[in-house]
Amino acid sequence: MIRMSNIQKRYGPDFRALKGISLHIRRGEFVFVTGPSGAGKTTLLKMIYCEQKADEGEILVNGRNLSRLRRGSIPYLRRNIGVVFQDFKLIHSKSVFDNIVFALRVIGTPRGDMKRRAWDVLRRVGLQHKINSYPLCLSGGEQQRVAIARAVVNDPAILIADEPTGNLDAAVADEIMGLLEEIHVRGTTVVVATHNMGIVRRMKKRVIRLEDGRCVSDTNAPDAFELDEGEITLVKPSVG
Amino acid sequence: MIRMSNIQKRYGPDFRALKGISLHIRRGEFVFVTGPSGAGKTTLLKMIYCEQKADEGEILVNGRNLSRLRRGSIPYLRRNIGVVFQDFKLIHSKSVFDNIVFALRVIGTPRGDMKRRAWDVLRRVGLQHKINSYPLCLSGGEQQRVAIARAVVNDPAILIADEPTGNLDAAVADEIMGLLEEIHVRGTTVVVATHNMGIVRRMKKRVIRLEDGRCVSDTNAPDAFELDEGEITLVKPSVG
Amino acid sequence: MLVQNLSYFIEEGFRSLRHNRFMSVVAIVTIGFALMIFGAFLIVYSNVQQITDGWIREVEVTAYLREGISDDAADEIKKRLWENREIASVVYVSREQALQRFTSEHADAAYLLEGLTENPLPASFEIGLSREARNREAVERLVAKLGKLPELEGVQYGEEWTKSLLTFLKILRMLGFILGGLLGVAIIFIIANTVRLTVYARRDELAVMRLIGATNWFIKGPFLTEGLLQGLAGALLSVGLLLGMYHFWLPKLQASAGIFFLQNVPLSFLSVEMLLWIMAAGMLMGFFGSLMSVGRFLRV
Amino acid sequence: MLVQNLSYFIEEGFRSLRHNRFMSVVAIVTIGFALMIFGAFLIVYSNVQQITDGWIREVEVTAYLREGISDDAADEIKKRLWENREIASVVYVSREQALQRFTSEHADAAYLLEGLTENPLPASFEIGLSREARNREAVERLVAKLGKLPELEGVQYGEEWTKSLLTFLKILRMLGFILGGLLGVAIIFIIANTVRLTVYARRDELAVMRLIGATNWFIKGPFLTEGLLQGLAGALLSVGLLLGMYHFWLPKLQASAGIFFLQNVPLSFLSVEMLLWIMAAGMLMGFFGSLMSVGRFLRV
Ligand SMILES: Nc1ncnc2c1ncn2[C@@H]1O[C@H](COP(=O)(O)OP(=O)(O)OP(=O)(O)O)[C@@H](O)[C@H]1O
Ligand SMILES: Nc1ncnc2c1ncn2[C@@H]1O[C@H](COP(=O)(O)OP(=O)(O)OP(=O)(O)O)[C@@H](O)[C@H]1O
Ligand SMILES: [Mg+2]
Ligand SMILES: [Mg+2]
Repeated sequence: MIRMSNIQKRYGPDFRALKGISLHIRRGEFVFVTGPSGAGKTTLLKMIYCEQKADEGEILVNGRNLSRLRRGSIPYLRRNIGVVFQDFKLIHSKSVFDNIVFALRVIGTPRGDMKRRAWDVLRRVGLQHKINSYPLCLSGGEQQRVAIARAVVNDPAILIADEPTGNLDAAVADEIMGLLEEIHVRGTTVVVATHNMGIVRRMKKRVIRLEDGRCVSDTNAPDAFELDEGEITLVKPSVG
Repeated sequence: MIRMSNIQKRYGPDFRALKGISLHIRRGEFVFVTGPSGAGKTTLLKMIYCEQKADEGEILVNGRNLSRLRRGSIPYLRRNIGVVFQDFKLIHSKSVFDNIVFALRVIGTPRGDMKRRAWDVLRRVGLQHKINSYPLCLSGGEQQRVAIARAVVNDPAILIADEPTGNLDAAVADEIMGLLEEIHVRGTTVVVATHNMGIVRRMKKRVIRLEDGRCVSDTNAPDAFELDEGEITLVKPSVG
Repeated sequence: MLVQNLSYFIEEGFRSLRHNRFMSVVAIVTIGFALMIFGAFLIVYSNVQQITDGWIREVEVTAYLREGISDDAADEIKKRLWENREIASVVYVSREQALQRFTSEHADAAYLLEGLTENPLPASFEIGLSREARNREAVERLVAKLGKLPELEGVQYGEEWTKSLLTFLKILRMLGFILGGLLGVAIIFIIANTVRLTVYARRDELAVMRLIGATNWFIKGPFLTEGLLQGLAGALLSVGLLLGMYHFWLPKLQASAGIFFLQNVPLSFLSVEMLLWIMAAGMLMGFFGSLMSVGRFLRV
Repeated sequence: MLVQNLSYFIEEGFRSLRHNRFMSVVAIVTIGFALMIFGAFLIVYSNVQQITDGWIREVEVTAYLREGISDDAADEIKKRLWENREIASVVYVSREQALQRFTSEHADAAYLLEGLTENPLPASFEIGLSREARNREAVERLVAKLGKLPELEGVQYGEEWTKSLLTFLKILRMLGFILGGLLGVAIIFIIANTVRLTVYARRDELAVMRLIGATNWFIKGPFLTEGLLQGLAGALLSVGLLLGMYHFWLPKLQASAGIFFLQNVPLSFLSVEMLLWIMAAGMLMGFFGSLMSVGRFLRV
């Protein structure tokens, strides 16, 4: 589904954010991307939905070579990719409902369907009561959940979530991860960048670790991380 | 330092975000505010630096009654309060350095001092190499650290941090908490809203827990939280 | 699908206007004032045109015949004159008729002619101009053409003041053209730029929409309708302002005789056609202002 | 402290102009075109004024005396006339002088007078106007005043065309005033609104600054210098445009004789004083546009 080979990304003349990343994420996989602040996680994700172009190397997404993609085709690529942006990127002048609906409108959903699906997804993230609010009138966590709802509402083939639980308490975060898991089970390829090692450990998925623009580990064994981050934690299955 | 009595806050006619909050935070205290998403943490903090006015009840900050504060005096109140906003609120058209310097300029720091202090604080949050970047060219975690640097640069009497580690990995988060602790030791009153129970437990400070606009607990015993959040965690002192 | 999108564009354009009220009002007022200037200019221009056209209509060309040309020969010339498109009427005034006219027009000075032995007045053609020729250029062209005929001794149009007036009107007309042209260009820029600034204020949203997978035209749609609506609203405002001033302010101004004693000069308003043109112009400029601007922020 | 702030305001104003390049350019172009319109209008207005003033200067008032007033009595009247501020010179033309002049001016028509038994011409005063009175209103006022003197039979100013011209010029002047006034108001709005939109585009930053504890005037400072600079840059642009057109485009336009054969009409440019006024106006409007706007976003 997503294949990168030796991706290099420069910001400015002498700063390299990605220093030769090669990886392969198969259709239907669920992958975490972790690493310290500034490691290049967001940059890596931006490559996938073409917000940034690689300076070197090739990316194939859903069979398309992104470096050869015409600008006009980018929107059609993005329609298959739901993105939860790290800074949410909600449209401030639209209500929560209209934000969600916009993502549906973009793909040409019929009017009747739009309403039903928007309601549905907002109920899933626990925000049905905020449907007519504007993003700036929501708490940080609520905004984040709207961003998540918008990303998943049109059943994308790929779901990218950049730090989707940074503003959520553990209980809601678990619910959200449950939602992602469910979408994953329905066949969506999911890529989640996060710092929340608790979640990473509990989910027991493939983990790609970036450090300073390089891929330092790529493993399916969550046990490998038990001793990092200067904190020892005993994990039990979620009760909620 | 901060005293609230029976604070009520309405958003719109039929939504109450705070339902009678009374609390007292003494000079030099270090307090965590926790609670689920949408509980009213941010709203509570906004009261302190006067971004929102209470509909009922009284707030005294540093001896001043905020409900009687003239609009023209608000800036002078805020100069004693450093705030790390949940959404950072960096000035996008200014470089990292200018963002920090702006906070110093506001209080009339002499030119020479400004430079030194800005450098100093950026080094503390590990961003000296990003000094000339613009906020939109920073990673989420880097932006968050700039926001923290800006809040602490002018040694405020009160430091308010709203989810200051939501975009930081555990290692950097610990460093930041160390920084806050250090500022606290120098005499600053610190109020931190966070979802990160790991940090709350490790810091062993007073914790105020909000739920649905009400203060449901206020305690100095971190053990009381060991069983909440649907996760059992054994806490050891930080190694880093 | 197309219908759904179109109705979305229109709905959304209106919604956005309402949502960004401060900005909309500021933009519409700017556009309104810009178009008002143009409208006011057109009113002034067309009124000056009208007044001077009245005068020009009175201009009559008199062509004096050389001495010794018989009435028959004159008839021949008259026919030739008639062939000019600019000429609507030709009246032959013989020497005798000229003398008669002089004596009857200057009855009180009749004694001046009492002692005359010979008729000093030449024969002439009084030439009326056709509707199309009632302007400065055509008159001058005709006069120049007539001046070349050997049978004619001299061509005179109106009195001396007519010449000065015609020159002056030419200058005035040229200046009007220049001013009008500059105004037009400036107003296109002003309106387009105003719309650009309103788009600029929302550049972030444009980028977000593109990141969500909206095609450029889908993003542009509502902005185009919004630009169009702003232009239309501005045009309506300008027409309202002009009408208001024309009906309420101008009469008062004319009545305050102390400054301008012009109570009796009727100034006409813009024609309905012109008003429709102004609307169309406002809408077009708003539309294209948006069009040029939105693309700029869709480079993500 | 004050000096430090002031230098910060200025530095910051410049920095912001540079940083928000698209917006600055759009705003400056808008302001430039708005002021250009005004400048062009002033040029047209002052040139028309100049041309017509030349004509007015030639206006001479002739007052005819009633029959039977002796030369001595006329001398008395002359002295009284002299007392009018509007009158710069009075020349008495007796009946004999009038006749002499007529015969010499109309030498070819001398035979007209050959048989005369009596001099038909009246005596008159030829009245030259003082500099201040060389305008339409003063002339009409003077004529009205003279008309009331019983010793005078009739007052005539210039020839017939002068009257038409004066009326026309009055209308033109009034229309110019109206247009100029509207232009002025509209341009103030346009410039202020443009600056408002540039502030609006950065409303978020204003709120942030206030949340950090900046006082309102400290936040406003850089925006005010920026508005001022935008206004100044716009004014410079407008002057540049006007000068450019005046020197490069107007000659070409005048040379393309086909349309307007006006090669020889010299049009003067704006005076240096006027140019300075335009600069000042641009700066002021930019400044106040900012001032009115920034406050709106400081309600946090
Ligand atoms: N648009 C940009 N221009 C210049 N530098 C950039 C830009 N975006 C990111 N960077 C830099 O690239 C590096 C990697 O950024 P990235 O956002 O990928 O980090 P990240 O792993 O997502 O970090 P975080 O966990 O803090 O979000 C950072 O040092 C950042 O400053
Ligand atoms: N400006 C506003 N207008 C209307 N409602 C608001 C506004 N700000 C916050 N709210 C509502 O008030 C409630 C409390 O918001 P607040 O931001 O205080 O929550 P929070 O505890 O900070 O949550 P989080 O952890 O998600 O940041 C939320 O339900 C939110 O939707
Ligand atoms: Mg990131
Ligand atoms: Mg919050």
